[in-house]
Amino acid sequence: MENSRRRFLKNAGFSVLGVGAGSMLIGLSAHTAKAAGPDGGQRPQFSMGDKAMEAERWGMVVDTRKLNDSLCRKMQEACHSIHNVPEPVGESARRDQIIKWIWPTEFKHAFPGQEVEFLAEDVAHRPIVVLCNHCDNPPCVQACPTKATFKRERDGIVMMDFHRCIGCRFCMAACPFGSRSFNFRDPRPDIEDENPDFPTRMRGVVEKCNFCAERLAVGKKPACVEASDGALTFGDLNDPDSDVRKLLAEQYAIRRKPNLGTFPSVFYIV
Amino acid sequence: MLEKALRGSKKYWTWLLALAVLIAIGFFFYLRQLYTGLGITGMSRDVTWGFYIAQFTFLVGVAASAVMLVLPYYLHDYKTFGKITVIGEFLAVSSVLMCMLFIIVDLGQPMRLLNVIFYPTPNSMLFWDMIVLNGYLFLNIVIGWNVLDAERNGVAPEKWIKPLIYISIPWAVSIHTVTAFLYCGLPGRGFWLTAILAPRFLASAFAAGPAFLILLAFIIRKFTSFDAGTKAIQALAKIVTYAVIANLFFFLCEVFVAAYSQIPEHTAHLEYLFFGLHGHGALVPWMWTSIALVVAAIILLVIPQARQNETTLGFACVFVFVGIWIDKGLGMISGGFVPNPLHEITEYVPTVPEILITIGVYAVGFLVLTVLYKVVTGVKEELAG
Amino acid sequence: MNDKNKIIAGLVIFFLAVLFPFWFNLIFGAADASTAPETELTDKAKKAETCIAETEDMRTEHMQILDQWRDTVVRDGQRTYVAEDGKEYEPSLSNTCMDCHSNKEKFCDRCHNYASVDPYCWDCHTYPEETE
Amino acid sequence: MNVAYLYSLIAVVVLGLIAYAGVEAAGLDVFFGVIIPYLALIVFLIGFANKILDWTKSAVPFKIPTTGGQQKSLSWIRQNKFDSPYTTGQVVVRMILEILLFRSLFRNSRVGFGKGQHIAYKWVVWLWLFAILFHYSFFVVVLRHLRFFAEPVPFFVNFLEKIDGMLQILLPNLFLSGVLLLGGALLLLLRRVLLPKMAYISRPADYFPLFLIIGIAVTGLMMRYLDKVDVVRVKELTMGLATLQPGIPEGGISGLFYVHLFFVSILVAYIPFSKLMHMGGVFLSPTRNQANNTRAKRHVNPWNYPVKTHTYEEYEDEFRDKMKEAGLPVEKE
Amino acid sequence: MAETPKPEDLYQNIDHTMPDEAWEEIPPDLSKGKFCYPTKPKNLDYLDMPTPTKEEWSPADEEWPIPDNWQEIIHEGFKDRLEKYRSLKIFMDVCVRCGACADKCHFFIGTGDPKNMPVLRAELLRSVYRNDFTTAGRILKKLSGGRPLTKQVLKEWFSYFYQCTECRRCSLYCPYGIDTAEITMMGRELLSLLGLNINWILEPAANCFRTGNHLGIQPHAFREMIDFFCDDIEEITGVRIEPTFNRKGAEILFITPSGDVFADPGTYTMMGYLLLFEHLGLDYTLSTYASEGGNFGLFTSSEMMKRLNSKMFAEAERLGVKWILGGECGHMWRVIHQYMDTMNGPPNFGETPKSPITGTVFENAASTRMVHITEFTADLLRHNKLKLDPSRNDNKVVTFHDSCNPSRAMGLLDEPRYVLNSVCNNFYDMPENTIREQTFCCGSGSGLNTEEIMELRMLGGLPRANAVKYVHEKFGVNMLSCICAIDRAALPPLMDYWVPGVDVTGVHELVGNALVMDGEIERTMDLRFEPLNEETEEDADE
Repeated sequence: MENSRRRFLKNAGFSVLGVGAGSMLIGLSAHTAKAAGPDGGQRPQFSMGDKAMEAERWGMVVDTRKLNDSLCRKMQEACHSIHNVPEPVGESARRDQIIKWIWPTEFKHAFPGQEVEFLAEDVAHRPIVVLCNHCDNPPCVQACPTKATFKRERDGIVMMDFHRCIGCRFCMAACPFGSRSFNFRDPRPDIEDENPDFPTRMRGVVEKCNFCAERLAVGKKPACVEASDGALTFGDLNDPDSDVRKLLAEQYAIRRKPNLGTFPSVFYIV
Repeated sequence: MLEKALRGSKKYWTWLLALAVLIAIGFFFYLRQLYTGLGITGMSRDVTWGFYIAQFTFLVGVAASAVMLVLPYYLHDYKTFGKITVIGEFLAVSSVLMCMLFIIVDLGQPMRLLNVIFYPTPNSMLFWDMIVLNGYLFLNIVIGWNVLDAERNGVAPEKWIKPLIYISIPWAVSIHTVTAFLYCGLPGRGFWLTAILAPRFLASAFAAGPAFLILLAFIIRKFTSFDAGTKAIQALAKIVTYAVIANLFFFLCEVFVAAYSQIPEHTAHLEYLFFGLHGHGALVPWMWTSIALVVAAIILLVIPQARQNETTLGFACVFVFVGIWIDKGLGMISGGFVPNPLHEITEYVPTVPEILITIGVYAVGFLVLTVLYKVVTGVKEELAG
Repeated sequence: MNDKNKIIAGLVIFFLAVLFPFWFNLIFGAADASTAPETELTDKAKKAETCIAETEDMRTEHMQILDQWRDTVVRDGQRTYVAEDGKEYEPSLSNTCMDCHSNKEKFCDRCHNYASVDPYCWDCHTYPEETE
Repeated sequence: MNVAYLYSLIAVVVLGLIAYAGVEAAGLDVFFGVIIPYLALIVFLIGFANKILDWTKSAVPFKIPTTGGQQKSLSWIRQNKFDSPYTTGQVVVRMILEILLFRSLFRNSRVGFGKGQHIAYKWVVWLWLFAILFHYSFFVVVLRHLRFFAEPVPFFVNFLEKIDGMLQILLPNLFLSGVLLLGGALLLLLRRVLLPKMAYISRPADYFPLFLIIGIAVTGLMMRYLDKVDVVRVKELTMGLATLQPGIPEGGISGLFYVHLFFVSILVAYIPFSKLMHMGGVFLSPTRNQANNTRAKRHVNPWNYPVKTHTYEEYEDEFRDKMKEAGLPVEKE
Repeated sequence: MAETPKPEDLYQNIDHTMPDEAWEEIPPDLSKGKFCYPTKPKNLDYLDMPTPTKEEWSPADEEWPIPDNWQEIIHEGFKDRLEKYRSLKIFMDVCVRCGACADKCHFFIGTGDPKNMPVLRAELLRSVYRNDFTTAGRILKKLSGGRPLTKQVLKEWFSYFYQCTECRRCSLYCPYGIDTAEITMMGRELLSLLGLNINWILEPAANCFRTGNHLGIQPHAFREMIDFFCDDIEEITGVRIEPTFNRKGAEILFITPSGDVFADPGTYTMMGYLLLFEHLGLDYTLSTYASEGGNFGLFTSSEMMKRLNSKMFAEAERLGVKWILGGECGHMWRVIHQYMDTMNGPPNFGETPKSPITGTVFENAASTRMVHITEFTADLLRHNKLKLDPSRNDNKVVTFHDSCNPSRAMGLLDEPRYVLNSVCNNFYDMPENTIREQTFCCGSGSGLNTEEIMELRMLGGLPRANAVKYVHEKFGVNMLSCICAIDRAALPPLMDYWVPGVDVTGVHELVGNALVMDGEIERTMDLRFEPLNEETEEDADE
């Protein structure tokens, strides 16, 4: 009864103003008030959870010396299968519209403009695995008109909000690393084994590597890192004691297109 | 006034019907694109913008060119343009409309379009583009319509129109500038990464737009009793002349920087466009045609006799328009994406559905343009008695 | 008068249109349409007794909750939800909701179809039956 | 200042409060959820049929179309077929243009006194635009509500919902028609209140349906976004009505819903007795639904009766001498 | 005329701000100059209409000479008409007061009187309808907008139904086609039931009933007038014309408004017809019995309209003609086009009209057998059957006033323009939203062409005059042509008042000027005896 009387008063107020036509605004503010203190109990809350791995700026070091074709395939397989990345097969598939989160390429494509003449044969033909650099200064985030792609200030991961992306592909033009892919068609038919724990995307949105944010939240390292047999090292770039920092301190590592000032968070030991 | 668009000759209705058919075809393919995704276009991972965005870029220029009539008329009281200012403004209206449609058909998730407004992002150039395009559309409709209406009724335009007209002048510049900024602020795209892109866009716009206006003036004269007047056409022709020369000059500056510095990131694109790269050269004949057309047009335009002769002027205008359309509507966007930042080459060729959708959008633009011009010429004829 | 028939014909057509619900349901309608379809609860759901909030609230507010979940998870990375009653959940449609309500057809769809609501959740998110 | 709108505003607010209090405080769920809607429908059907038949009973003595364009005369003069129709087919087109596109309203203009004794008539589109927005969105809203009155939901309702909710805004998905309806009604209201001429000619009967419709739209949106109701229970109730097995669903529905339903019922029952009958009347307007061909095809007046005339014989009798004198032929010498 | 203020003052004083009081509260202004004189009892008598009093009375009087049971009479009359006219019932019921009609009325534009908005003019009747005939009105009373029929309401009716010229301009803009002309007609019929009528309508009606024409011209005088025109024609052209009267066996009966026979500048139009028929050698006759095309019955009641109109078919039948040709007149054509065949048809004579000159069959007049003179002439011109010298009209810069009735009750728009463009070299239309179907009334139609309300007429005619002024100033228009006898009577004072320097003419006067007759002398004068050559030379120089 108490409840219904209160609702009556509220709604009566709404109705009076409502037909008087200015009520939506007032209604909205009343609604916010309700959200702040609903009937009984406390307001539901969100938190990080206990198992989550946290860092100030996640980063990765790729030891290219340890890479080979099968290892690259394994890492790609690990990543793509858990993230429901489609693998188009059959004649109708267009290779130039493929979706890639992580993939091997040649040195000259991974580091255009940094090719050295007379490069060691081994280096030139070694598969270099590339993925989103999770730049510290990401041009894709700057370009996005809806904040569908954004940098998580908490841990530096450049994320995609698939729900919000309007598919303008400005980010793809902005990314100097070709790390982003667009769903030119419905991906579902091309996903062999759907992983129910991770959403698929729908046609018309952009996607890319998310540094396995969903795994980090439950205390797991990125899938590619797990599958890399030690070729990939993952950790907090802002923590001097992290594995990545230690590795960087020991080895000379390069980044892709440093001249563009995007400050990638993925480093390569050549 | 819109009543005037509802009364017309058989030719008029046939033309509208033809456009409607094109729109219907385009719409049908757009529905298919909506349903199956942008996979039916020629775009790819590497060339993420294609024909649609290229047409958008080109048409922004056409839209901006209205300022070439508005500015002399309102700022310098250049009376000759008084008769045709509204023609320029309505050309801007239909062009901007097409621009917006091209952006919409290019979106992967058009139903989320309003996210641009719900999550305003001032650091994105696309956000600003949304603002300037909508603003420009509004300005030109309101100004054009009110001024014409006032003229028809023999009264002075509403007082609040005047400030809008002044705002529309820098606004016209802004739409093309912001559009250039879409491209020239992107790291890793050497072809666009040049401060001269916005000026170059404006120069090409002020050439192609007025050239198109001259052609439209000829067409209007042929089908109605409304004549823009030789003086106005010649004044426009001079604008075209200067602008197309400036455009070529800017282009040559680009070529010099690339060729002399020999920085691969800059040369590769020009090389691809004009000579082909690693055996890929789909655009080579087009680009040379463009250069040839522009050069031929300049020759025709700088010779006073040729410019004053309306036949040769007509040809020159067609050359300018087509030449610049190839440059901006084909080369500018593809050229920036090929080769990609990883020095891989994926060529882009529009697919048939993509072209039909494009034609459909153009048909919408021409439909609106025809209807608006029908109103204008109707009013002008009515006033002439 | 010759237009009398026309007018009455028009009136009849109009009334047929107005009374569409009555004859439509009589001819094509499902029996028992005036009682909402029963949603079936899985054993797991029955055992849990309450969802993450009161049933009454869940009926009207579940879409808002899911909307809030997706934003918080994706944008803030906060993947733990403490409900009003203090219990913790993973804010995930696929992993939490569908874990309990693994019978989408008999749970979600029945009401959604009845109320003609076609949410776009399933464009991206999977549900148990589909993957089997 | 004409404050006719106050009566109507107060009336609508009071009606809303009655329904709310009736359900929430007095528990009259059945009354407001079952009896009133059925009553409203019956009143509507009887009243509507009655009005139309009443109109039908009246004769159409003359063919009096208002011609909005060139008549059909000489073969080489272009007839304006749809503003000055000659055949039944052309009349049908004229009526379609009138009813579906509000052709006449589209001509609207506004008079203005310029400087130097110059009167101008400016074409104004606003009334037409608001009216189109309002009527079409209302129509779509009504059709969409069939989802509450049909099970299974017919395909065209689903289709309409898809189109109407095309833009993904808010949750539950916003239907554009609802917003447009509210917007259209508000614009029409503002027009009435703010334009002096409109305010002057407006009566309470003009404001009442507007406020009612605004009330319907606002309560509808509130149920969807603010004080949400359980649509499944709403559908149980409405399906009960539609299948003639009325009942109040278990658990009840909030009073807001009943306010909405009550407003709708009032509106429906109000139609036959008000200017809202224009929805039927527009079909029967003699200046629009007749062909401009009276000289070619005789129209029959059912009550045509003989009248006293001044015959030629009477005329000649009076003036025969003068006529003869003037050399005019006469019948009788 | 003397009392009428100066045009500038009149224009300046137009005020469109709405009064503070509700319109129901404002009594009608029945001071002198604001109303038409009531009819003289003899006219009512002659026409067997109810006569309230044998005395002269004035609407300015507090008490009107109406029967005690006047409310009952009106109520019964109203009820009767609701059954007879679906238009009335629907127009009473469906108005939504959207306001589209408000500023379309020339009387509202000119006077700013809110009750001259068509919506309120109809509301005068509608308020009583609601009160007396609707459920909502009976229950809700004033809230529904109803009000009882009081003497003030009756006076309001008298005032405002004689401030409407039944021009139908509002009806064009109304989304439901509500036609204030219908409302006004009904209002006037109801007033007639009490004998409340105006003299300027009933006198012509009574005349017409008796003599066949409004002006009461008796047969011999009619013939004399025409002979007089023939003398003038001979003087101007050297051609002698001998028209026939009441001749049996003629192919065509020609009927024109009697204004063309008796009042300048209509008489020049009459001369134009005569020249045209002579030029063609047409087998036609004039009638003294059906010597009136116009029909002031239209402004009284449908019964009176029928009574006056019956002469046309009767005379055509008596003379055994094949078809009827009608002259330039506005309301005459409303009656012929929309009422005649229904009221007095089907005709017992003749056949579908066929031009004896071109062989064109006028299918659009198949049943009524009556063709408009501009249809007839346009067809001749199309077939090059006329020898013309349009330069004889070069001293005139012409525009065309579409009369309300041919425009909005007939759709006769292009025919007169085709004729005008053939017979004169300087033709300019007025602004588009003031011509064709959107044309403005002369301000004096439907029987309001009377002197005592001159100021009102000038205000009602303002929109028309203003549009003429526009082309007068822009193109130098000095001649306003029209195809309506009332226009030819009403427009000259209107032009003199608002746009001095513009004359008024009928279309066929210009045809007559341009026609090159067989055996004519060199013309130095137009049909008005005005010299032709003054301005022609200047034009030739340009």
